[in-house]
Amino acid sequence: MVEDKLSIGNYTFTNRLFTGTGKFASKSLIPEMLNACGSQMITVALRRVDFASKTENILDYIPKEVTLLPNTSGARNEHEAVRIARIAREAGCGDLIKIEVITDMKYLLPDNHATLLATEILAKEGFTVLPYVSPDLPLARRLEEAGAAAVMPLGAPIGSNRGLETKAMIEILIENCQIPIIVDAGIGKPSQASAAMEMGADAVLVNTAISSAEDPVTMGRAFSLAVEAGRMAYLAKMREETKTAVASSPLTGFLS
Amino acid sequence: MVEDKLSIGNYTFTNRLFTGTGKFASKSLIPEMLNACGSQMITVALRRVDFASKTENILDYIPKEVTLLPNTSGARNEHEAVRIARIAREAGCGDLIKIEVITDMKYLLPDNHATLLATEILAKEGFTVLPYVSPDLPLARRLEEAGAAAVMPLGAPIGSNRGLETKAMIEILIENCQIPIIVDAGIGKPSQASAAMEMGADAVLVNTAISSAEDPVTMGRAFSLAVEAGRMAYLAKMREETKTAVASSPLTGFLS
Amino acid sequence: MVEDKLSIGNYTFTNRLFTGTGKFASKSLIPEMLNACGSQMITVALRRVDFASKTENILDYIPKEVTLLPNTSGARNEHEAVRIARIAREAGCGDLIKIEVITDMKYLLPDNHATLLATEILAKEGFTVLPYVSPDLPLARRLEEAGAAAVMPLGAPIGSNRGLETKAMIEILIENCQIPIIVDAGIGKPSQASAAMEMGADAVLVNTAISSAEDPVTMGRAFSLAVEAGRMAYLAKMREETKTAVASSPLTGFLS
Amino acid sequence: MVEDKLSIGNYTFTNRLFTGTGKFASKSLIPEMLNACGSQMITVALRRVDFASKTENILDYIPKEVTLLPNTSGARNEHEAVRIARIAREAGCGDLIKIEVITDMKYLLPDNHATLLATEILAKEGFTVLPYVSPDLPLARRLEEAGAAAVMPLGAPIGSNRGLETKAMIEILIENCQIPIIVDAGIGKPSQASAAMEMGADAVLVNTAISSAEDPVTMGRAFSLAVEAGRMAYLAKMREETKTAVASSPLTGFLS
Amino acid sequence: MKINVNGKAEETAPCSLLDFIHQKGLSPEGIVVEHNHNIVKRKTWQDIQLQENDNLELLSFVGGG
Amino acid sequence: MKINVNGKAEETAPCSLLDFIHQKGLSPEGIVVEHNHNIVKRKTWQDIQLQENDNLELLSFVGGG
Amino acid sequence: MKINVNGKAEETAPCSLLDFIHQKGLSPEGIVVEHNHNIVKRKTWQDIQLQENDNLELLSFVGGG
Amino acid sequence: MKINVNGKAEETAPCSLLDFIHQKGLSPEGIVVEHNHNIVKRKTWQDIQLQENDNLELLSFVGGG
Repeated sequence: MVEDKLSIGNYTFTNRLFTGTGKFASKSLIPEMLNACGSQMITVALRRVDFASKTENILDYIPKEVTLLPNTSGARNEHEAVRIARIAREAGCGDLIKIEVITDMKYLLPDNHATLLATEILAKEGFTVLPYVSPDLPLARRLEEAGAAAVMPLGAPIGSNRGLETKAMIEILIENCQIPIIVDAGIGKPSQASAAMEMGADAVLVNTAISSAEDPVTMGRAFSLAVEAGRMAYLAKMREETKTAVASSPLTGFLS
Repeated sequence: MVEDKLSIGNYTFTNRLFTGTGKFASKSLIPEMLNACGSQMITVALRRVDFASKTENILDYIPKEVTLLPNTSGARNEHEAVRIARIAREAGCGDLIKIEVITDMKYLLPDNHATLLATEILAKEGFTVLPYVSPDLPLARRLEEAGAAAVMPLGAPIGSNRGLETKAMIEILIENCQIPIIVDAGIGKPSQASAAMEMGADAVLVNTAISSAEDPVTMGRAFSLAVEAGRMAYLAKMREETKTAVASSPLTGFLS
Repeated sequence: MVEDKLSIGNYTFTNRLFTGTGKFASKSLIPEMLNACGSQMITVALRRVDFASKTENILDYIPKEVTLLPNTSGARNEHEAVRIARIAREAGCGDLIKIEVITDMKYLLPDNHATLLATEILAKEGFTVLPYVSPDLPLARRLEEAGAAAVMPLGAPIGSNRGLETKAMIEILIENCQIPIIVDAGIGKPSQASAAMEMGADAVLVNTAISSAEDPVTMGRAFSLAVEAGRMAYLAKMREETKTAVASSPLTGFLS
Repeated sequence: MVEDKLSIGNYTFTNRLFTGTGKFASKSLIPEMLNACGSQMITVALRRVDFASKTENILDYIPKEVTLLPNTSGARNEHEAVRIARIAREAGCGDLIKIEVITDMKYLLPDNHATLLATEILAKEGFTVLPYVSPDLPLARRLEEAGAAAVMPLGAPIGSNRGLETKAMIEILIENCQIPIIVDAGIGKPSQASAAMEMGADAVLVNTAISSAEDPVTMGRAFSLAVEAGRMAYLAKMREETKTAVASSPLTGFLS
Repeated sequence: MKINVNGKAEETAPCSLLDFIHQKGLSPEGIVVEHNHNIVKRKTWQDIQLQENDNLELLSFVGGG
Repeated sequence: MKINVNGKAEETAPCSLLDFIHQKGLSPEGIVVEHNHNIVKRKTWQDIQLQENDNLELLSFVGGG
Repeated sequence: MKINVNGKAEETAPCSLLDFIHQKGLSPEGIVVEHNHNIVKRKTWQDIQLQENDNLELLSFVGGG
Repeated sequence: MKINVNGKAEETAPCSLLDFIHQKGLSPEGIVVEHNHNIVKRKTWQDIQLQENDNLELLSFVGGG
C-alpha cells in the first residue's frame, strides 16, 4: 500500500492520532505517551504565568519533532481567540492554531459563529486554522470558504468520553467537505476512534481519554493502534451489513 | 507491561485475533492475511472429497506455526458434531474443536442445547472444546461444568457484519464465567472487535469481515490492530462516561 | 380498521400490554393502574403464607375481568416449576402459567433448557404455557413443538429498565415463530415498548417500569398508549429510513 | 393530573404532536389524519400559483380550529425568509412562522446563522417565530435572546425517518433553554417521538412519517398516542436503568 | 399433637384442615393447601382430619412480575 | 398591455387587480398578491388598476412540512 | 467389485485402501478416511484390502469459519 | 516605580524588560510578553526600558486539549 499521508495546510502527517497535553497526572508522562503512540501533533494552551507556583514549561516535555497545535482555550469570543492566536504565533510555535471559543461552561460547546469569524480573520493572516465546532454542514462550508485548513467537529462534550454522539452529522461533513475532518472531543474509547476513522474521518484528536486513563502511556498506544486500524479498514473497504447470515463454512450438511 | 497471554486448554496465544479460512477469493490470500495480522489460530471445515473438482488442500495454505481450529460445521445435531470432531482429530489436527451445530439455515443460529451435549461428550474424550453458542449465562455455566475450554458467543448472525448486537448478554458472560469468552460471528468492523475487547472479551474470531473485504490482507491487519487496541485499553482502564464536559484546558478565561 | 385481537391459547385480548403485580408501594395502586391502562392480563406469584405478617390477598386487588397469569417464580428447576403450576391451577386461577425458572440471582436470567422441559410437561397437562426465556430461535422452535402458547423473550434483565438489548434476536423470533412473541422483562420506557410493537411483537409485559415509577397509575396509562401506538404503526406500515433527506415542502426556491 | 398545556408565544396547545401537509397521496387524507390524531397545529408552505395545474387551496383541507404554521421553505437566505414570513402573515394566517432556511439540497440541513438573523428581524416585527435549526446550544441561546417563541432542532435529515440521531445535543437544549423545544424533522417511528418526549421535549413535529405511511390516518393516530405516552412518562418520572436485575417477584425460593 | 406447617413444627389439637385454617385466622379464599404433598381441593378441607406428623403447606398469591 | 405575472410576461386588457385574478380563474381566498413588490391587502384589489409593465406575484399555500 | 464411496456406488478392482486413494489421484496428506464407519489411521491404509460392498468416506479440510 | 504585571500592580526599580523577567526568576524560553498591549519579540526585550505605569502580560504555555 502506497504511504497514506494526511496533509493539513502545509503540514503532512503519517500518524492520524492527534493528542493533547491536558490533565496528565505528571507532565513526564507526556513524552512517554508520545513515544508510545507516535502522535505527530499535540495541543497546548496559553495562560498568564503564575508567579506563585513556578510551573515548568510544558514545551520542555514535547519532543522537537512533534508539531505543536496551540489552542485558543479561554477565549470567550472571536476577538480573544484572534489575540491568543497571534500571541501563540509570536511565541514561535508556528502558524497552526486550533480555534476554540467557548461560552457555555457546563458542556463546553463551541460557539460556531464566533469560531467562523475568528477563522476568517486568522486565515487571512496566514494561520493554518483548525476550528473546533459542533458538526454543521452549512457552517463547515463557510469555514472552507474562509480558508480553514480542516474542520474539527466534536463527537461529544469535551472530556465526557461519551463517544460519537454526533455521528450522523459528522458523516455528512465527511461526505460533503473538501478539507480534512478531524473528530475532536468526546472520544472515550479506542473503538470509538476506530469507528470515526472507518466512516472516513481524516484524523481524531484525543486528550482526556488518554491523560485520565489509569495507564496513559498504554492508552495512548491503544488509541494509535485503533486509529490505524480504522483507517486501514476504510481503505480496505468493508462489506455492508446483511440482515440474514452469510455462511463462512459450506452450507451443505457434513455428508451431503 | 508483562506479556499478556491467553490460555485456552493447553494452548497459549499472544495474539487475540482468531481467523477463519472461509470465502477467500483465492486461497493464496490466506497465508498473506495470516502474515499481515499475526493470527495464531484459524478455523477449517471438513467435507467429503469432491472428485469432480480436484480442490487443493486448504491446509497447504496455513503456515505450520498457526494452530488449526477445525469446526463441526455441517453438523445438524450433537451426534454429527461428535463424529466430525473425532474425524478431525484423527486427521492429525490436534484436539482443538469448535463445536458448531446449526439447524436454521437463514440466520445460522447455533443449537445451544445440542452444543452442550456434544461438549459433554468431547470434553470427556480429551478434546479442547470451543462451543459456538448464542450468549446465555445458565448455558455458559453448564458448558464450564462440562469442561469446555472457552465459550464462543455470537455477536450477530454469521457473516452478517452486524456487529455486537448481543453486547449486553456477552458482557454478562464475561463478568460471570471463569473460562475465556471469545466473541465469534457477526463482527463486521475493527471498531466492533475493539469494543468487544474493551469490555473484557478474551479474544475475537473474525472470518467473513476479513475474507470478503475488498483487500483481505489489509483488513486482516486492521482487525489485529483493533483487537490489540481494545485489549490494551481494557488493561489500561478507561474512565467512565460523564454526562457533562470535563475541561482538558484550564477553565479560566485567557487573562483571568 | 377491523378489530385487532391477540389470541393466546383459548384466550383473546384486545389490549396488548400485560402487567405485573410486583413492587407496588401500595397494593391499592394496582386496580387504579389497571383501570388507567386497560391491561387485560396481570401476573401474580405464589408463596408460603406468612403467618407473622397477615398479608392481604393480592387477588382482592385485581378486578374479576382481568385474566390472572400466575408465574413460577421461585422455581430453581423444571420440577419446581411444574409443581408451582399445578398448585396455581388448583387454586382456581385457570390454566395459564408463565414459566420462570431462574438460577442466577444477579441477572435473573432464565434457564432456557429447564423452561423447555417444564413446558413439555405442562402443555401435555393442558396448561396454556407462556415460557419466559432468553431469545434463542432453535429453543423457541422447540417450545412451539412442545405446545407453548406463546414465547416470552426478555429484552434485558428483569427490572433493569435497560430496554430492548436483545432486539436483534427478538426480531428473529418474530420473523420465524408461528406463536405470539411477548416481550417480557427489561422494558423501562414507553418508547421501548412502542419499539417492540413496531417491530412486530404481539404484546409486551411490563411490571417494574410501571410499579416503581413515581406515579405508577399515569405510567401504566403511558405504557398502554405506547403499546397501542407501536401496534398501530406496525399495521399502518412505516417507510424505510433513507440516508439523505426527502423534502416535505416543495424543493423549488420560493419564487422559481 | 392538572391539565398539561404547552404555551408557544400567545398560543396554547393541549396536544403536543404538530403535523405537516407535505406529501399526502391525496389532500383529502389531511382532515382525516387531523381528526384521527387531534393535532392542533399544522405546517403549510407558500409558492407561486401554478396556472397550468389548477391546484386546490391546501387551506380548504384544514379545519378552522387547527392553527396554521406557515414555513419559509424555499428561502435560501434570511432575506427570502423574512419576505415569505411577511407574505404569509398578510395572507391572514396569523403571526406564526416556522423559519426554514436551506441551502444544501441533499440533506436539507438548516443554515443556523441565517435562521438567527431572520429570527431577529421577524421577532421585532411581532411574529411568533419558530426557527428550525441544527441543535446547537450557543445558537439556541441567541435565538432565545432574539425573541424566538420556541426552538425546533432536527432529529435527523428531513424525511429520512432516521430518528433521534442528534439526541445528545437535543437533550442539552432541553436542559438549558427556557423556551419550548420542539423536535422537528427526521422522526420516522412513534417510538422515536415517544423517546423525544420522555427526555423532556415539549412537542414534536411529524410530517413525512405520517404522510408517506401506507395508512397515514392510522399512523397519525399512532404518533399522537406515542407523543402522549412519552409526555406522560416524563411527568410520571421513570426510574433509572440498573446494570443488574431487580426482582419483580419475591427472590426467595418457592418454599423457603 | 405435632404437625408440620410451612416447614415449621407446630402443636395443635386434633381438628379438620378447615378448622385449622380458621384457627390460623386465614380466610380460605386465595389459599392453596398441600396436605402430605398432595394438593387438596378447598371443598374437601372440612373432611380432612389432621393426623400426628401431618405435613401442611399453606400457600397464597403475592405480588410478582 | 404587457404585465409581468409570476416571472412571465403576459398580455392583458387594462383592468383592476381583482378582475385580473378572476380572469385567471382564481378564487381570491388563500391567494396573496405582491404588486410591484408590495404586498397588497385583498380588500384593496378592486381599487388597484393594473398598469403597463406592472409586476405581479400571485402566491398561494401548498403542502409543506 | 462394487464399493460405496462418499455415498456413490463405484466399480473397482480389488486393491488396498492406499492404492485406491492413489487411483483417485488424491494425495494422502490432509485426507481422512472412514472405512465401514470406522476411522482408519493413515499408516494402516496399505494393509486394508477393500472388499465387495465396503463403505468408504474420503474427507478433507476445506475453508470454513 | 509602579507597573502593572498580569493584572496586578507591582513596584520595581527601572530596568529593561529582560532584566525584569530575570528578576521574576523566569527563563525567557517559552514566555511571551505583551508590553502595553503590543506583543514584543524576545530579541527586543533587552532594549525595552520599563516605564512608570507600563502594562505587562507575561504568558506561557500550559497543558490543554
